[in-house]
Amino acid sequence: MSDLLQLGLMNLVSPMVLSFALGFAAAVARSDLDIPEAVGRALAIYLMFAIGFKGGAALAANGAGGGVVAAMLAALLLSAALPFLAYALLRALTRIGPVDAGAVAAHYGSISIVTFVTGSQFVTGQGLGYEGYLVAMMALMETPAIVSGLFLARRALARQDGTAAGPARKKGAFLSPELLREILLNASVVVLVGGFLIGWATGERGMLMVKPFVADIFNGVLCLFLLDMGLVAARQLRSVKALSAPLLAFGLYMPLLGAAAGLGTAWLLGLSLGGATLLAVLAASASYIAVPAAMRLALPQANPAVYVTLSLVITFPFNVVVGIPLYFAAARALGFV
Amino acid sequence: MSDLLQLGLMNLVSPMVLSFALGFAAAVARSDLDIPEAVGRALAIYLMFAIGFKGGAALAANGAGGGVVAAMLAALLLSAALPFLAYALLRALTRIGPVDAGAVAAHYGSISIVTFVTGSQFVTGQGLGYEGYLVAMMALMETPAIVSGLFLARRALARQDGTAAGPARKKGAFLSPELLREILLNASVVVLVGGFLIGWATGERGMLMVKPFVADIFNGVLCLFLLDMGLVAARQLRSVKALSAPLLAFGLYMPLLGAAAGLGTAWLLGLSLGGATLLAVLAASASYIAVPAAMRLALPQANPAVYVTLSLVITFPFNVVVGIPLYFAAARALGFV
Amino acid sequence: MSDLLQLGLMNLVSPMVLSFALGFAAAVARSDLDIPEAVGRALAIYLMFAIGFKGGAALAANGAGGGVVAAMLAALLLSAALPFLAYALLRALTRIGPVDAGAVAAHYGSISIVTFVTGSQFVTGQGLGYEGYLVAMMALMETPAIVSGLFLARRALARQDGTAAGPARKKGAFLSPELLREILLNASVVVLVGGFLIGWATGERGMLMVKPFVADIFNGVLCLFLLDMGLVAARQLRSVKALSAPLLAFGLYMPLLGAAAGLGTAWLLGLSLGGATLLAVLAASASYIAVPAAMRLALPQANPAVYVTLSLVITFPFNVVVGIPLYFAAARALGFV
Amino acid sequence: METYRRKRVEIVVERARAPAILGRIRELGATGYTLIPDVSGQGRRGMMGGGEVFDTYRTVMILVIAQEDLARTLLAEVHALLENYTGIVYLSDVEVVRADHF
Amino acid sequence: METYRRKRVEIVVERARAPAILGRIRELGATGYTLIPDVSGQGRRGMMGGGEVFDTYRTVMILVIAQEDLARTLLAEVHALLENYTGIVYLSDVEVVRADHF
Amino acid sequence: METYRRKRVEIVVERARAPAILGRIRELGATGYTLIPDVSGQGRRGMMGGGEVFDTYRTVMILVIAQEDLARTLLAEVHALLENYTGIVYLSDVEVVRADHF
Ligand SMILES: Nc1ncnc2c1ncn2[C@@H]1O[C@H](COP(=O)(O)O)[C@@H](O)[C@H]1O
Ligand SMILES: Nc1ncnc2c1ncn2[C@@H]1O[C@H](COP(=O)(O)O)[C@@H](O)[C@H]1O
Ligand SMILES: Nc1ncnc2c1ncn2[C@@H]1O[C@H](COP(=O)(O)O)[C@@H](O)[C@H]1O
Ligand code: NA
Ligand code: NA
Ligand code: NA
Repeated sequence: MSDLLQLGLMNLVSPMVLSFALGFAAAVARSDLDIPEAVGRALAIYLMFAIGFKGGAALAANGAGGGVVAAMLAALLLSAALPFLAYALLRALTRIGPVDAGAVAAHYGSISIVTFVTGSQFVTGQGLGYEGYLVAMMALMETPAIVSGLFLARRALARQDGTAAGPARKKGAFLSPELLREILLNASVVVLVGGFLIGWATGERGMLMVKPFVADIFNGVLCLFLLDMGLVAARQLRSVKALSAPLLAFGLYMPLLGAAAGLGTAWLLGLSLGGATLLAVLAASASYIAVPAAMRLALPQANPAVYVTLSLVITFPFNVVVGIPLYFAAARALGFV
Repeated sequence: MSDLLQLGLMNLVSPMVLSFALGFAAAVARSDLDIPEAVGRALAIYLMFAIGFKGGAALAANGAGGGVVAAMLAALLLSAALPFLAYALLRALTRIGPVDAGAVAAHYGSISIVTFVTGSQFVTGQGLGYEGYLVAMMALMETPAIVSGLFLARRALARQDGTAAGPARKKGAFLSPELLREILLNASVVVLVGGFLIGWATGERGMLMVKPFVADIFNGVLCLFLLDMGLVAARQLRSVKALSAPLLAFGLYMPLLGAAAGLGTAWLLGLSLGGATLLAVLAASASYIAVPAAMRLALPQANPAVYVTLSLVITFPFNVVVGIPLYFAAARALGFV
Repeated sequence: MSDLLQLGLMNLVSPMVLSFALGFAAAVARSDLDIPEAVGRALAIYLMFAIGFKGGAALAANGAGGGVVAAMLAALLLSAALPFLAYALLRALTRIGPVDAGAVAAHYGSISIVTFVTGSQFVTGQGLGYEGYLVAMMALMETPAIVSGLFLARRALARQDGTAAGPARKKGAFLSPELLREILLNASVVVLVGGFLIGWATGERGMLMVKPFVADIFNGVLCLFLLDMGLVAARQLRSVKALSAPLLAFGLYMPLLGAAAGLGTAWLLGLSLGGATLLAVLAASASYIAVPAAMRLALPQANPAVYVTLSLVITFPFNVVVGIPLYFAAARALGFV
Repeated sequence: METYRRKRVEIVVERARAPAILGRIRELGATGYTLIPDVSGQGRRGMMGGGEVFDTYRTVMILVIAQEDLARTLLAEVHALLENYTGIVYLSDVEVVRADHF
Repeated sequence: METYRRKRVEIVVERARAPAILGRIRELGATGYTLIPDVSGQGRRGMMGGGEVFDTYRTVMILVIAQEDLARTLLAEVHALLENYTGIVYLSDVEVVRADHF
Repeated sequence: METYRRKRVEIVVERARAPAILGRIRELGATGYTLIPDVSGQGRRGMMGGGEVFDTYRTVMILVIAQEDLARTLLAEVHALLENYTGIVYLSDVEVVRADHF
């Protein structure tokens, strides 16, 4: 236990987590501190490219091994399945309607790249490595959850009233081409997968060329980005009062359930300690960039103040501050090495 | 003397100072060169975070020592006192009114982070270190001057006419909550102090994680930022004609007086050669980011073309090009080691 | 031949070229991936400053030697002469009018900094160096071509109709002050030449201060920038249908002719293998930033969909993907060492 | 100089909905439109826009100059397209120089 | 489609003054406002805005659709709030679709 | 509060042409102008603006409040300056508070 505390403390007293806290505190105190939007977006692209590249290069260095295909399938399944659990819990334990529940469920099946990135720096900080293809798993986990969430919301809508209630409800329009493009070609998927493929293709030689950029300054850039995330999360706080207590609770226990599912999957896949921790982090994390964009297109009736706030203000800080060391400790206790 | 010349030359022929000159020359020649605003702001945040972090980490490494509290108090006093000197000189030797004089005085009591950063690179370039807590002194010096400047301007206004002349003049409104927040929570204070605390809390371990970002590329980023400052300063040149000769002269001798006060304080505090140089730089420098923003809120009658131009176009280049090596030479001549 | 293929492959499988491909593919697939404009501009300024600085520092390190003046003259001549060749070919083999032909010709006499930068990373990747003053040659090659292109277009216009047809056609207005400033003081010339001079003046000492910024992370930043260029080029694809087949062909053979002229000039100047390759790259490349801006001012009748598309969508990718290794192989085959 | 009366339609709408509206503007045959890419504001939905890294609350402003008939059709159609979305639309008078441009 | 007459109030003002004006707009009960975050321009005070790293000359544009009464009150109040500050305010006519939104 | 009738001239134009137009606005004696620095759009020339690294397609919007006479002169002159360039110009009515400011 004191070991767990120490881990948590070590995680807390890292420049990255403290930068998030700084941003959060600044926004709560209503400072005018502001990372320009264009720069925030560019930092996000950098982080996604760099984490993708490093994953691809690691894969090229260590070889794929037999388990890769299984891991990819597991990632797809995990992302597609978690929304069903989330939806059931939301409908049973909170009072939000089926549309909002479907939207929220999609967020929790999907993943948060920044949480993963923070987790990967924690794992590296423990002197551990992780399977390079975890980055590919992350990319694959972004989207199946969207399909599941939409399915759940629309099935409920179709049951509720026989008549159509929105343009997206017409027969065959379940996944419009517009939506499919949004889902499969959104910026984060493209940069992540692209960086991964480039890292894989160019391997060690490529890494040698770009290491100072994608690896050496990575932690520092992450600090600035988390500073921005802290600001953004705190400014979204005003919407928390729109959330009921059971909903807020969901934002805290759902990551734990997700992490458990992630650890189980990691066990089936035979991942390393670092890899298992990160798969738990992925399953525990909730999207707040890619999925909200898809939801505005596909489920405009759902309220963004609910799903963005829950994943950004409750679950994201929880994972970054408490979750990551906790999942790591759990993985270690479960015998992952 | 030839030694002083050589120091000045060494300072001049640094990529940082030459980048400032490049930007200045480009804008004077009316080139369309332009650093996008969003990027300029982000560079400023980076510089403040990095200098804060390095100061905090240095403090953690070398220990605080007994003098720290005294140094903090001295910083507050210096910043609060300099505006009285500036105000008296302005009223005696130039023809600007009390409101403008109060506003200008506030700028010269406060500090310019970029000047400090340039000075710290100069000091490091001399193979010297400086006390980590100088960064904390800098943060503390940003704001007392604002209060002093406002006090001076408003006392004069109150004397001039018994009746109220402006919304801020109502009883008890001397420091509105809005203004207090602007003063204490403006972006530069928050990032500087925040970076400092993070560097302090995470110490050597934190520095190890982010050194390539906050230390290695620092000089280069500073070049780009000074390029931008050169452009901005030269584009403000058009307002110089609004300034009288005595006012322009003030922009040159006031930094010298400030530096002298800074060196005196450094002597009382027993600072090192590097630390004394930087305290002189701080006292000599004039704000052109935080204080103007506060003045637009608190003294809207004061003319920004006067105070921004004086501190940005006259004093800032003077300090960067001539002042820094001069204050260093003076500190050395005075026996600081 | 298999050697050439291998070179091409090595060039292709670099993070830089693959990043360009990634951006191109993303935009073709209509992903919403987007590098914010402000950041794209800042990356361009960084690249120009860094390449300038490195060239200047290299010149300071290796000395200028006797050939520098000759090289500068050759650069001016090459840039001024190539548009005459381009114009003749365009008028003979395509159906575009004299105004569009003049505008296009100006682009091909001028240079593309990003192509040069990509080429210089290729050369360095081969373990070769190049003459530092090539950066100065690049800067000099930006503008003479504009004058030649305008001369050609306006001579044709003047022949066509005796009367004036546009504000710029008045006597003596051939190069208005406004246009001259645009040509000689555009951002890329200023940053490139400025960086070069700073690198030259501060030499090894300066390089020591900023190496992590201008050298170490350079390749990585170039990846992000080429990702952006890929996006921009592909989004300009829609205008390709406005171009006839002979015009598209021009975009492919003109770089070859330019490269040949560049290699010939390199032979006269006695350049190294790296230098000859890069001079070929310069001559082969076509501007898509500085020259279009000048053309909108000086030849507004010319159609930007023609000249931007040709240089950006046809010639730029051709040079980056195929041209660079080809010119290198040709230089080596011609006996450059 | 002789001028012609036209209408100006302005739309403030969340970015997710902009493509659909711009598509409709093109289909209805407007001669063009202008887009101000990043605005912020407050309405029934609360605060929108304002520099977040993510797009959920991004808002744009669209401006179309058109003949009265087209403008009124646009007003009605855009209003319909705003259901479930954050946005407003309104109309005003302008004078233009060239009748054939709008 | 039936429409209703409303007024459009536009304000160009230095950023330092914007919070006070937006506060007043909310207090007076406008149903919303739209803000264009970075404009530049020239007026009695000279050049404003234009991409500096510091905020002193930053300028924003604010747009409010409101009923005539409210719009005229706003015009007067904003005009008073502009004393000592850089800024202009003016009014024009618009037509809206839903009377209850504005 | 008493108000005065003025005209509002709006110009959407490619950036390369903006300096010439702003120069003319100053020469004609307008009391000021406001510039929205980055808009995008579509017209006869096709898509303009939209975040490229290069300036060729950049577009700005200019807004001038002026007395009717000046506004109409401006309309005509700007229209002439738009030849060979991408851009539109149009006019509308506004009310202002201070007659001497515009
Ligand atoms: N009365 C108004 N005046 C000006 N802009 C408004 C007004 N109401 C709403 N808006 C703008 O339209 C957006 C959407 O409004 P709403 O759909 O009511 O949330 C807001 O974010 C504002 O930018
Ligand atoms: N006549 C005008 N037409 C359009 N915008 C104006 C006009 N006068 C002033 N402005 C805008 O309002 C801001 C403040 O004006 P002023 O308070 O006169 O300095 C200027 O920076 C311009 O952006
Ligand atoms: N009918 C229109 N309504 C609104 N904006 C327009 C219209 N036509 C053109 N524009 C704008 O004016 C710019 C230039 O138009 P054009 O000169 O027709 O290519 C376009 O890029 C649009 O931003
Ligand atoms: Na998840
Ligand atoms: Na000072
Ligand atoms: Na060329």
